[in-house]
Amino acid sequence: MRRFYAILVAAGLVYMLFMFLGTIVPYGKADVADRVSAHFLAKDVNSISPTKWVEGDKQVPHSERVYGRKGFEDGSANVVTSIVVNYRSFDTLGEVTVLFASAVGVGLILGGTRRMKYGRKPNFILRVSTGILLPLIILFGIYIFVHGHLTPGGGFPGGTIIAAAVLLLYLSNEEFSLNMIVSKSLEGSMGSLYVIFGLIGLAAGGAFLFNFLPNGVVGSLFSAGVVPLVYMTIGLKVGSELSGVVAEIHEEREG
Amino acid sequence: MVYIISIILVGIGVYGLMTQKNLFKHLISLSIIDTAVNIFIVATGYVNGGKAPIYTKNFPSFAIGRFVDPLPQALVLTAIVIGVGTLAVGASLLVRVKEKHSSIDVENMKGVGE
Amino acid sequence: MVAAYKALFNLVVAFFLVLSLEGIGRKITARIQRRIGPPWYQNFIDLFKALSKHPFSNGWIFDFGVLMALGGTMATAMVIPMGSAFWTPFPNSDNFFVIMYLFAVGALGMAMGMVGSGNPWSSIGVSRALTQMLGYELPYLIVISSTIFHYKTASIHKLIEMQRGGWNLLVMPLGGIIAFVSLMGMLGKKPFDIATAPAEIASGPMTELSGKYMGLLHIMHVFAIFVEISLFVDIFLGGGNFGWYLVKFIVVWVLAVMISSVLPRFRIEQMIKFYWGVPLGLAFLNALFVLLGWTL
Amino acid sequence: MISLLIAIPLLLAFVSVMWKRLAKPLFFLAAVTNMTVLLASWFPNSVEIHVMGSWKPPFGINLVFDNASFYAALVVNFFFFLVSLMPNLVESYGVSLMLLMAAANGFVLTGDLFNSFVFMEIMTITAVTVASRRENFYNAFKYLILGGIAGSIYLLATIFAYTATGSLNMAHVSMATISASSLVAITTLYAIGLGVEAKLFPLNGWVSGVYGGNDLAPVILGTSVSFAALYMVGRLFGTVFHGSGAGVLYTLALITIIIGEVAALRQQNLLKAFAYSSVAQAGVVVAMISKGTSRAMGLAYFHLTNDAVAKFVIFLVAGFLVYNYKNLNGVFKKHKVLGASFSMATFSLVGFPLFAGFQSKLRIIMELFSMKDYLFPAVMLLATLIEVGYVVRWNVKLWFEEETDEKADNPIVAGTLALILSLLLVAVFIKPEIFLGGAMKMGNALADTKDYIHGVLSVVKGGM
Amino acid sequence: MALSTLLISLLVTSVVIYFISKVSWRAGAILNFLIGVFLISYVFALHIGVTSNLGTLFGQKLQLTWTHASYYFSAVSLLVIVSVMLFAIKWLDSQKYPAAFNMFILMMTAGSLGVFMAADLITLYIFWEIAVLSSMLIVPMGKKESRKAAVIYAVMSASGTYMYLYGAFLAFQRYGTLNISEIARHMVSDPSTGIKAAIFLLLASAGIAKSGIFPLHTWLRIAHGNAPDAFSAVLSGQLVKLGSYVLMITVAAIPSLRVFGNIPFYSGIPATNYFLIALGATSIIIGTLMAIKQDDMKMLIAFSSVANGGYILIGIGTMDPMGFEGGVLHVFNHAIAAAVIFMAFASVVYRTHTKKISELGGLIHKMPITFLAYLFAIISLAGIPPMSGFISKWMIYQALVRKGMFITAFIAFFGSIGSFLYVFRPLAGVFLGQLPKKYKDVKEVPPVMWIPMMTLVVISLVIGIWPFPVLQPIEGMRMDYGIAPTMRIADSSHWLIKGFSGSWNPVLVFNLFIIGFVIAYILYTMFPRPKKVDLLAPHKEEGAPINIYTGGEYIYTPELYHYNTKFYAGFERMYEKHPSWEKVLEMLAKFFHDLGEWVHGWFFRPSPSAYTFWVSLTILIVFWVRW
Repeated sequence: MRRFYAILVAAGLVYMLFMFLGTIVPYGKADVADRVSAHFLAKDVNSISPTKWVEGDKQVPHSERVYGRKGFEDGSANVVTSIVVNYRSFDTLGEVTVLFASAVGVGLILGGTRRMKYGRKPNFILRVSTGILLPLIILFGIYIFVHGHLTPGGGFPGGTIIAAAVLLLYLSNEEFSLNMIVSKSLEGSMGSLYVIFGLIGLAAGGAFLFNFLPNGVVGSLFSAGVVPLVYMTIGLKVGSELSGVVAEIHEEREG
Repeated sequence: MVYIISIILVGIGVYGLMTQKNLFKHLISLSIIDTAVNIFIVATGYVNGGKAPIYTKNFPSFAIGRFVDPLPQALVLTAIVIGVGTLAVGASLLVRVKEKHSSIDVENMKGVGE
Repeated sequence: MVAAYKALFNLVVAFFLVLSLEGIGRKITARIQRRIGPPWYQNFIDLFKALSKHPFSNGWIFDFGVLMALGGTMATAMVIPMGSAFWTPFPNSDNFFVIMYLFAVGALGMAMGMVGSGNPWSSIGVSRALTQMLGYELPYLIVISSTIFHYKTASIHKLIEMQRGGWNLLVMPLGGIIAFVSLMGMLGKKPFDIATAPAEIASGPMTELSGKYMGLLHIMHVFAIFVEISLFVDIFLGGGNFGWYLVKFIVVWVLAVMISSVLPRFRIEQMIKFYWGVPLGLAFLNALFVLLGWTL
Repeated sequence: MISLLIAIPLLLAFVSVMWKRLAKPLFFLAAVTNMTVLLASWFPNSVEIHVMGSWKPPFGINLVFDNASFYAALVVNFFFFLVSLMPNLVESYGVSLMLLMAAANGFVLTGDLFNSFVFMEIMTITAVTVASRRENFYNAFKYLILGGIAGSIYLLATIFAYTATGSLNMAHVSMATISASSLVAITTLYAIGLGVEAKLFPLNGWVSGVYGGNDLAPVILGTSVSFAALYMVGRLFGTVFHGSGAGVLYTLALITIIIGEVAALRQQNLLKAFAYSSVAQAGVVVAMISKGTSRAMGLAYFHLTNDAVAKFVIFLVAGFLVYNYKNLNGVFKKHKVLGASFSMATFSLVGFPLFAGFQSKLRIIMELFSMKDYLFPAVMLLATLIEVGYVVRWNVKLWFEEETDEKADNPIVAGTLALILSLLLVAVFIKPEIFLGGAMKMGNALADTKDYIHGVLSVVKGGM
Repeated sequence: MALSTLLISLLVTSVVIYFISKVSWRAGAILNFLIGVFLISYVFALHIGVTSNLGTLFGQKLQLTWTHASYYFSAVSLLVIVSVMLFAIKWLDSQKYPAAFNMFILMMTAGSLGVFMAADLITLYIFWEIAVLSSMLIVPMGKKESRKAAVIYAVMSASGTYMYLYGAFLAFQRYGTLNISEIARHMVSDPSTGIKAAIFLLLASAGIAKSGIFPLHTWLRIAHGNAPDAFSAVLSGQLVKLGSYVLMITVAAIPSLRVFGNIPFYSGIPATNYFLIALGATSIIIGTLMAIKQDDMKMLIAFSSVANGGYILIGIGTMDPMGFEGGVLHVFNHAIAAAVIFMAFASVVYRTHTKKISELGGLIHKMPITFLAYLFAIISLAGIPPMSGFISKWMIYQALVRKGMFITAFIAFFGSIGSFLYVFRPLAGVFLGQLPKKYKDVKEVPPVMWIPMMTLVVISLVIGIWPFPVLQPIEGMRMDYGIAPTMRIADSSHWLIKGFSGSWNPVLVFNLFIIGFVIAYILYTMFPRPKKVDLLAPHKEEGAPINIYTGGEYIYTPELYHYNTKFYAGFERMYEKHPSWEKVLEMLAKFFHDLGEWVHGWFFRPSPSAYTFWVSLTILIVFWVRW
């Protein structure tokens, strides 16, 4: 009976959302020109009059060549990154905070002190391959977040990959235990760094999270102002945070 | 089509939440709903024939219809991380629930009175 | 000052009239029951005997209760008009409700004194007497209320004057009958004498009375009968001059005695049920007639 | 400067995770700083915005600082400040509380729909953390699930708004033309998404477990966070969607009032009883917000402020009692100050004269009558009647029942705070302007969509 | 001192009194009493028509004004309160919370005075709540049951109060004012009977709840029965009169005869008034029948308060000049009588620690003054001359008979005769009869406790003989409200009280009573002196003559010969299986409780699954409604 009602309700919900679909544009027909993202793509937000824009006077976005040129308001080739770390950087700060909050939460909830022992030897392949793979994984992670403004990826995936390396360590080595002090310090300092970037922006440009560095050539590694720096701090922070979570879960409480 | 799949995924998640007795399955169902919503969000930004919004040598300039909407993607990035955070906290809570109530099955939990 | 003399005259009349009538009543009852019965003046002798004996007292509240009973009843008796406006000692204060409530002082005093004796029979008797009051008073008050409503006055002597045209008993016969039934209860005559029930609870309230207490309460009882019957005569039988008044008084008394001497006794809740049944219903019917103006 | 309200607690949270021992003092520092910032910018009386990264709205994210968000932020930070004065309560939760503070401030100040979602999620996660204190894991988990669902729905609503308007900026969304059916979808989803935090029936299943599970959670979640959530209800349904979907809120809120009070009546646990009462009061506030006029909204927040102050005292005292005594009978004989404050706060809750609740309740009823709404006052008075029942019952139980031998030290700081706040309630009765002025300004700001749009979209460069 | 200053300073003083009482509660109590005495003198010196502003609330002026009604009700209240304050100076040493008692009783005084002074509905409400709140906090200071009593009291009172509030705002919304006389003026010209009736009944419901009229009467039993003993005197003697005041305001200050002239029901009485009268009549029946069977003496008088509240309501409800004055005068009579009775009981409990009639007896020999106080109080309560209680009952009967309301009159008679029955029970059971052995060392209470009782008794007696000082303000009130302003009921120059059906002279009646008593006394002394015998009192020394009916048999357990349980067994048996309204209300409370249980079980307790279900369902319903 319970299942029947569940199916009924779930079906009703699906039906409702299906009806709601009628209110949005059909799949694949999204009109970017009507949305704010058109100007994120064209990197011409500063040259648009917002008052006119919101009144329906949709100005034509710039369509000049971007890649390899200098002097744009945002220097990152990856537009998603430019949104995440520049246009909507505040969201990302929040995002970092969510992760931080959950890491803190996990720490408070689990509150472990000692490495949990499974009493089972990890198998040979795992142990040996870990030694080989670990540097590669970490390197790959670093690559991902350093090139966040150029290629798909960024601080979050990079950090996660680093944390995966730590997880691998935990799986392969019974004795391994993450140095919590280091990870917490890294986490805290990187988080603070992000906020400090923001505050520097506030001091330099009059707005919190203002991009206070030159943007450089779109497409080159040293470009896009603070974006790579922010992504690096995020990468390290997420890496240490998730490692910390992994470590917490592998710990047990006394008594 | 993607819309419908994501909606059905929401339905599945809700169904899972409503029928499952295992708390961890609740968490997974929640995760399914999250994912479904994320898929939905990304789908709303899709433009037929559009490319990933990254300037490369091949696509050095902007034109309407060339790139898909990057904003939903950026939002999804955030939403995913939030989902991860929720999952982590939920999982750790379940570890403690298991310790305290000796089960994570709703029907077998002890000491869950009021 | 004239009023005071009239009031005292009330008392004197009441004393001798009722005491003799009580004797006559005993005689009538005896005759109905095929006995010879005591002489008509027997109650004077009884009273004198009781008063002259050395009594026992159960404490000051016992004395006080008896005094309050006698005093209150005498005060009531002094207000009662005897059949006409002339024989009305206090024409400004002969309001029916005043009389009824003043009358209650005596009842309260008696009840208090008797319970003060500490005898359980007395208490039971008092409890019955009070309950009984709840029975007979209600139909009675309703009937009198409709009378007052009809004549637009509660002053007894004015009511008497209003009845010049015809007795109230004839104007509202239903009411008159009900009032008489209630009067039976007031007098404590059979079938409504459960409160004193000599055979079961040793005369109830009076159990502990001895000597002059018995005598004083007897006097109080005499005045009480005077008040009750006088009210009936004044309100329903149109009063009349002093002579007529006496005649009517005697007739009512004899009737009551005759009825009571052939009837057995109601149990207490039977009595209440009786009064709250037909008499109360008829009293309301009477009230309805009065409201609608359907009086004779 | 406004961004500091979020940045400072966030920064200090990041710092304090490195030095755990500093968490409590840093929390205090953050609270003091925030209060200072707020006091320095007392009632802006206009719509000021702070654009993030200097991307002008509607493209970038902007913080909106008007009378409404100022007042909300003031109340929110005020309670954090009070909590920060009580180290015993904070324990090791300093970091979480700082994050919660940042999130609540962000939630209140932000002018962006998605951004508000992010802050809501931070709030949920930190609130879950706080709720899990004293091994209250299962209830925290339930809260997490419900919060997660709400978050998803809120996100969906945001996306619907985005596809309908092409923007995430609240001011822009509020002025954009949205088709009627689209609006229904958006507001329905928002109503449900916010309903969980706003404690609307039947989305409030978590409340009793979370508020009743430990002594810290209700004190902060029942006051600050709940204020922030209800602020957002006003902002979204008052400013952004111009009262569309208010009917839903109104109906749900009326049911919430009765359900909350009825559930509180039977409750044997002191904390939970008042948790339910908090549900009912939220119902009153939401129903009032759904009326949509500036006066109604102002009164709603006036009521909410009174309720929050009273609830702070109640939960503070109740938390102390529940976790120090097994048998609560007659405990106030040992803690007279706590008892007096508790009684005053509960009486304010009911709306007895001499206390602040009287002012707000009567004003609300009066306002409703002038709007020719006869149902809501009746519901409210019925609810108050039930409230009288349990409030008196608890007071009698805590004051007059035979006491036991248990003994606990008097908490000096908490006692002082409770007393001061309960005297504040009396002061508000005598001089309602203490809260009323701000609340009315808040109501005006929330109802004045035009001003909001103008303020947000015409200012190119945000001030400090 | 302006009225507002007086009230506010009283409120402040009450807090000060608390701290003084913390140091020495006796000082606090004495101070309280002095304040009370000051208040009485203040009240008597005030001129009718004085007004004072309390401030502004919601843009409405809060006004106090001193009318005949304020004067009358305040004076009656203060008489009762001050007596209890004096009583408390000694009595408080048996109490656990003397300091709080002192504070709250003063606060309650301020609240009550404020209610009587209020010129508009909201001021009335504020002070009303203050009075209720502070009294509600005194109630649970009693024995164990009193905790529950406080809750029931609060809820019942609140249910009336909130209906009142609804009515007040309804009136405000319609007429734009809260001032009572303004509302009255508007209501006369308002054509919509339905709304007027709604306002009328809603406003009246506060009074109904507070004065213990039928549907909301059940709190009286438990609250009056279990409150701290001396405070029951205030509860029953004074606080209940707040309800009567509100009823009087709604029925008379809003001229109900004119306002509802278009819906006459019976003999010129509008249906609305008649509805109230019916409620009052029901209260009389319930109060009387229940009082008769109580074993707890305080509960007995609590039920009698229900019945007497009914009398007041009936009297006022008729809006007949006689009825109105009778009803209002009954406020005085019942206040004094109930206060004395409860103080007498408090004295008994103070000495014996029980309030069960079945456990007491024979206390007259130990506490004669208390007994006398009780005796005179019940004479007044039962409406027997020469105490003042008779006057009001007489007036009410006049009105009822004049209007031809025979059924109501029947109920009033029933209540009156019933009151003989129930007031006699404590008299017989507690004071008369056999003294249980354990009370053989009981002593009379100290003068501080019996002086207030006797003072009130003397006042009642004096007013019973010479009622004109009390009737004067009542006539003033009647003139204020324009009820037959040409008619004069109290004719003090001829010492007469005049009704439609005749008059009577209270002085004469008293004199007759005295003469009767003197004659009886003369007769008494004429005949042989009695020999004093003891009751069945084995604690007396051996050899004393004992009760005659045992024939000299020595009895060791006199308690068993004391007839005090089920005193009216024969009558009680007739309504053993009566329906209980209290049970109905309990069921209502249980319903809410069960509803809470149900809500809790369905929405708050279950697993996340159920939460999801409800969330989804709500979305669906909202969707279904709105799509």
